[in-house]
Amino acid sequence: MIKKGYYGHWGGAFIPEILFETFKELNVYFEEAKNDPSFWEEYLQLMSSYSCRPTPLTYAGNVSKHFGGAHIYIKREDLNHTGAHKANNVMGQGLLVKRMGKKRVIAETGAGQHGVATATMAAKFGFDCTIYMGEEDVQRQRPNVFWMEKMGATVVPVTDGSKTLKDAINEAFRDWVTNMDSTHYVLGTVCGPHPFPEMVAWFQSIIGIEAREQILKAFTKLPTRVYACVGGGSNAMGIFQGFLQDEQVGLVGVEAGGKGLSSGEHASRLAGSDASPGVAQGYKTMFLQDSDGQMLDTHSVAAGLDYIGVSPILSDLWEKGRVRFTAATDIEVMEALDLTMKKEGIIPALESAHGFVQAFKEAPDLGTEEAIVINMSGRGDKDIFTIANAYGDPSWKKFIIERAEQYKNDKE
Amino acid sequence: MIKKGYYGHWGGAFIPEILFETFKELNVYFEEAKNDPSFWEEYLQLMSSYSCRPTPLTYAGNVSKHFGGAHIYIKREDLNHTGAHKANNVMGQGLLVKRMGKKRVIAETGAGQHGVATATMAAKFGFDCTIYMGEEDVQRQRPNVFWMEKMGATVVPVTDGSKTLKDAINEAFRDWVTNMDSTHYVLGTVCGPHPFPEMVAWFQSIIGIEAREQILKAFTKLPTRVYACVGGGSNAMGIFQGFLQDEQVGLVGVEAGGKGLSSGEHASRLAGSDASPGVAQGYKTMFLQDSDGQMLDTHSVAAGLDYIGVSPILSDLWEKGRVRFTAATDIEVMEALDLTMKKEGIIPALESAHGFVQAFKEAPDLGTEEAIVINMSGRGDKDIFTIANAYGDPSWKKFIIERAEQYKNDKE
Amino acid sequence: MTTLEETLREALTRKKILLMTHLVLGYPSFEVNREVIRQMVKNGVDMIEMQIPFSEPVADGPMILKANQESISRGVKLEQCLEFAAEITAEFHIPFIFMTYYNILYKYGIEAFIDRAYDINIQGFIIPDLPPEEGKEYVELAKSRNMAPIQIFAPTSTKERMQLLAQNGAGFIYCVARRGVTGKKTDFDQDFNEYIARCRSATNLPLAVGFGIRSKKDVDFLSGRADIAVIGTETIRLVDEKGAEAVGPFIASLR
Amino acid sequence: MTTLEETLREALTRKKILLMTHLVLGYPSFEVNREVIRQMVKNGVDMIEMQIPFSEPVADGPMILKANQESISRGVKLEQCLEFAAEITAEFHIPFIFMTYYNILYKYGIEAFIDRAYDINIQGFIIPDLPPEEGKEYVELAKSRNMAPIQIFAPTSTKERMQLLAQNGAGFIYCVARRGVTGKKTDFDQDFNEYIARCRSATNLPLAVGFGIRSKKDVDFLSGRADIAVIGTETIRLVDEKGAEAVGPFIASLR
Ligand SMILES: Cc1ncc(COP(=O)(O)O)c(C=O)c1O
Ligand SMILES: Cc1ncc(COP(=O)(O)O)c(C=O)c1O
Repeated sequence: MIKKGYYGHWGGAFIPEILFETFKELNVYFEEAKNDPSFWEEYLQLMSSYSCRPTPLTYAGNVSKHFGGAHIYIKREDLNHTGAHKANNVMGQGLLVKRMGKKRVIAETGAGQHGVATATMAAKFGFDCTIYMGEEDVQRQRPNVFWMEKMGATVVPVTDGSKTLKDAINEAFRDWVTNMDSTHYVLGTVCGPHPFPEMVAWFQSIIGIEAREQILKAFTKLPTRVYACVGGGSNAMGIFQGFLQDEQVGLVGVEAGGKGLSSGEHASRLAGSDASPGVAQGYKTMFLQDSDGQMLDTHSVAAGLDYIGVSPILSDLWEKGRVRFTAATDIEVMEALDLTMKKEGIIPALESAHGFVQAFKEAPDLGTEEAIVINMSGRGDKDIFTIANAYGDPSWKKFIIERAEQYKNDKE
Repeated sequence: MIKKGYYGHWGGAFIPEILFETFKELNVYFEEAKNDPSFWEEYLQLMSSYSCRPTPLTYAGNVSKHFGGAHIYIKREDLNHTGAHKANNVMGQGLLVKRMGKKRVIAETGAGQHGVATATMAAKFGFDCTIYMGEEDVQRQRPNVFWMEKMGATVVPVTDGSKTLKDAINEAFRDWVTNMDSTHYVLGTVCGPHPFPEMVAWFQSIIGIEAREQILKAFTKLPTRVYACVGGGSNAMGIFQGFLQDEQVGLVGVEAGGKGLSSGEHASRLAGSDASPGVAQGYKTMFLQDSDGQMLDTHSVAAGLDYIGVSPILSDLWEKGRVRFTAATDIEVMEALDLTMKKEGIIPALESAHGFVQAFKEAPDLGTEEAIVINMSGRGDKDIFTIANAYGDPSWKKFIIERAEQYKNDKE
Repeated sequence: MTTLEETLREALTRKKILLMTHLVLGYPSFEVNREVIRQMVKNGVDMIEMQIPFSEPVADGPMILKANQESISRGVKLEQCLEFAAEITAEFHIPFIFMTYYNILYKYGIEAFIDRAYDINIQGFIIPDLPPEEGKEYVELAKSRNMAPIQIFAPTSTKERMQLLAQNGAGFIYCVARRGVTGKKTDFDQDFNEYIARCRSATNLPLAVGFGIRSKKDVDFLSGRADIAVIGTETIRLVDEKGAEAVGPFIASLR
Repeated sequence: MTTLEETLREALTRKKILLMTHLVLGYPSFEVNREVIRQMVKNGVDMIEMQIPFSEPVADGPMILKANQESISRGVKLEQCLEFAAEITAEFHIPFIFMTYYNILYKYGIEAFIDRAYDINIQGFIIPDLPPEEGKEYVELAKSRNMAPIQIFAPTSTKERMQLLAQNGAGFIYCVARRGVTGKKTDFDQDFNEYIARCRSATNLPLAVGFGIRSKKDVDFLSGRADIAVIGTETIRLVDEKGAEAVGPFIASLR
């Protein structure tokens, strides 16, 4: 009984009736695009000329030596235009929107990366653009808000619920059910109603296709394990797809452990035991919810992982044992970030650093004839306010205070 | 009478005696590297695996249409690791330092990009690292300071003179004459005493080599003109080198026009008439100096262009008429930046935006069968404080003021 | 024919148009809910949809969204809602239906939930995020207990789609008057007439029209076109602004 | 032999070691410069290097750097420096030399500058950023007027390099005592002895040693090893801290 858009018993399309035709149309266009080789050609052409694909696979020699086990390779999605893997999905959907002839896009954003990517795509394609962003995330990721606005997007802070990603998604749906004729909702991760999980996974598969080729070239054999952080799961699905067929390659998804799996303040759906099957935001997956089915507040230092649900495709791969899930705490993340900056001159996004944590934990136990790959989903520049905060950097604080004084005086 | 390190009558190596042997050694290693094909191989390998080379050439269809003249292509140095062309130079010098067996690097930085790139390189190669940065630039580019420190570098604010790039260079020299045995000075632009101009130009030539190939592939013929901003001149020299032999390709360097060429507050050496031949910071070029030979204060909204001198190679190409120089004012820069963000979803660094200004001015007068290339030397993320300032963005100000309050309360 | 449909058809023999009202359980409190329901019933409301709050009410606009979230954040639990519903259906003798999102049923267990609702004497369900493709089990279970899995028509629904929905539905059809979420005004224009005609031609079930109905003028307009006018957000706004006592006069003014 | 070398050789017949002092023209003012020079000459200084300020004094440490920049920012012009120098050389009858950076000469015109210095009765030049490879014209022009294009030896200079420098130089050789810029202390150790021996073996010109010489102890150490001890930063610090009057006693204390 496998219905379309289901992965095992996860997925589906739990959409309000008003969107039925919109989804029908979307499915038709998506199927058409998938079956049209020229679409993927155009996508590759766009990604290699507007973004920087293929993104490199960097050998992290210093941390490899530091841990003394497996050779650590880093897939550099941070070098994409706009600084994260989000560009892959967004540009792909942009091409689809062009096909559909729609003129407006909307999106939710957590870390702001997907919002920036969507605003960028909208500028490039000439679409109107509205971005929904939880008010708490607007605070955490202010620079991204600034850039979205500068690229012509309207950013709407969402003040409902927990004021984070899930609420932004709800709000985007509310916009969509009003404006579906003109508007495409550019969902940012491999979640939501069918065909979104399949579509986003397809666009992100470019990561894994490249990574598999690159590691074979650089290391002459397949990696023992591949690590990726998991918010909604798009960057993880992106790289995992390159290795799903290779049964000998372990796939490890790393969720936000927040203040610890037993603290109640985390966003671990599959690594912890706080989640249970549910249906929300249009799809069925493992959700962090209470016994009534009300969604819980989640926590992570990384806004992009701070989410109640997870890709139905990943829930299926988890259930089948193909992908192993672990969690990294906020504190571990800051440590891994520090080490990576100091040893490799690379600044992972706080989200991405979750993957680094687990890779660093496991690398020492692997042999030097083995390799592992970490998917670095994005760069950490965007996180300066959070990171400087977390380190309590005094000169940063001083700088901000001085700047504020200046602004206050300007006003008077 | 062409001496080594001279371009026409510009260049030379006006170095204190204490550095004579250091430069002799550097010249030997550099010549050796230049003549060793495996060095360039290693360089390309590093740049394609650690950074994202070749960087793409993006067709800017929307602004092309907007101006209705030549097709505008953008060479995307912003997609380099650390976000600017500076990486090319720094990684090359890093390989050279490894060859020389030195264990410490120092650098000056203006916009902070070269500092970040050097700190990154030092982390990657395991070198100690000290960065000199004018105090005014520390203010203008605080986020970059934060990242340099996080990557393990020591950032020394320079409080002498005009507290900008030139003073940072002086201070770096002072460090070098003290520690030349252990230390290499990673000069950030195509200036300074021989062999630096030649060396930096060599490493940056990778931009032009790629760009020429790419435009021929994308447009099937050579561009009519190539535009680049000119601070010290490294990104400009980088791309120009790809087209120097093609006499039909016009090369246009764009300097910082600041508040206008007649305002006295600018940094235009070759475009304006305020500069005259001089010798400082180890080389002979056109300097912004008074009639006594004292260097003037310069001004630009872009810290990386805010410099008294210019590459001796460019002074020569200017004198020979091979490169044309113009200036872009601060105001024009903000306009070009705005247009580029809104139309293309691309955020040029304030420095790079100078090149866009001139290209935008000239594109309408060219035919639609022609193409022009702009070298986008870096991305504008680093400039958020300056750009938000320049736009007087109220929500940004509010955000900073709130953050400051938070920090103040933390303290109490 | 479900009991619900029978009851409605019977009422329609007496009235030109029926009124269905809406409230969010636990918002602002069960006491206020109780008073509001009393005023509604007393002033001639024919049917009430009680919304069980859900943390992610995607189909609802700001007003009902806030009601959902405040109810939950004040600690209202599903069990309390069910107990309150039982108390209400015992006291008032008009049809009551549950409106909620699918996860509330799913998490409780679909069959268990339907059985519980049956025991409480609930007549049907409106689940806006459960299209029939995903809700086969729910539709069958509800129908097997002679309860109504009420389906929703939208202005974007084709006639074929409406027919399929109608086959899955029972009780009545909830016709969403316009695009968008609850709580905004609706302009009833020519497009609407065509839409309602399409609805009629696709099903014999009674038609309820909701989204944006606020005044006697709206109800009058629907009279003769639809069978049931649904008052949603407006009463919540009224209670927020003027208290439960204002509901009676408002309802009385509608017909 | 240049006049400068002759004068120094003559003095060396009377004294075991000569003293050269340094000041930055216009810092803190020409009046103070004048008083400082008076005190220096009165207390037996044998030669004075007058630094013409330059905005980018790369070879100088913080103290002299600051003096350069303050002099300029107070509006001191090259012409004033030259006029002041003319006044000084007329009044005091010891050798004066100009220390500055190459751009000052280059911008003025090298020949014009040397001619002007000649007219002023300046005996030589120290230009720390002008190696002989770059300074051929300067070396030739100075020598042709019997003025000394003083060359600099550094601890990093090889014997061959020193020989080449010496061939280009005249007057005396300025031996930089250690790595680094002006103004820091120098440890005179075994390495230094070897260095000075290397300097001696490379040239017959008198040897001046500068960088970090601050006390009688330093001067005593140099006595017998070098011909001239150069006091640089120390007098600037003294004037800053205690005023021009303190210079005389300090100089007197050195020998
Ligand atoms: C850099 C980065 N990594 C990871 C994520 C998490 O999303 P996903 O799990 O879909 O890759 C985000 C989301 O915003 C992100 O910005
Ligand atoms: C982004 C960027 N562009 C341009 C420049 C100017 O340097 P150059 O003229 O050497 O390319 C800088 C210098 O910091 C820079 O950061």
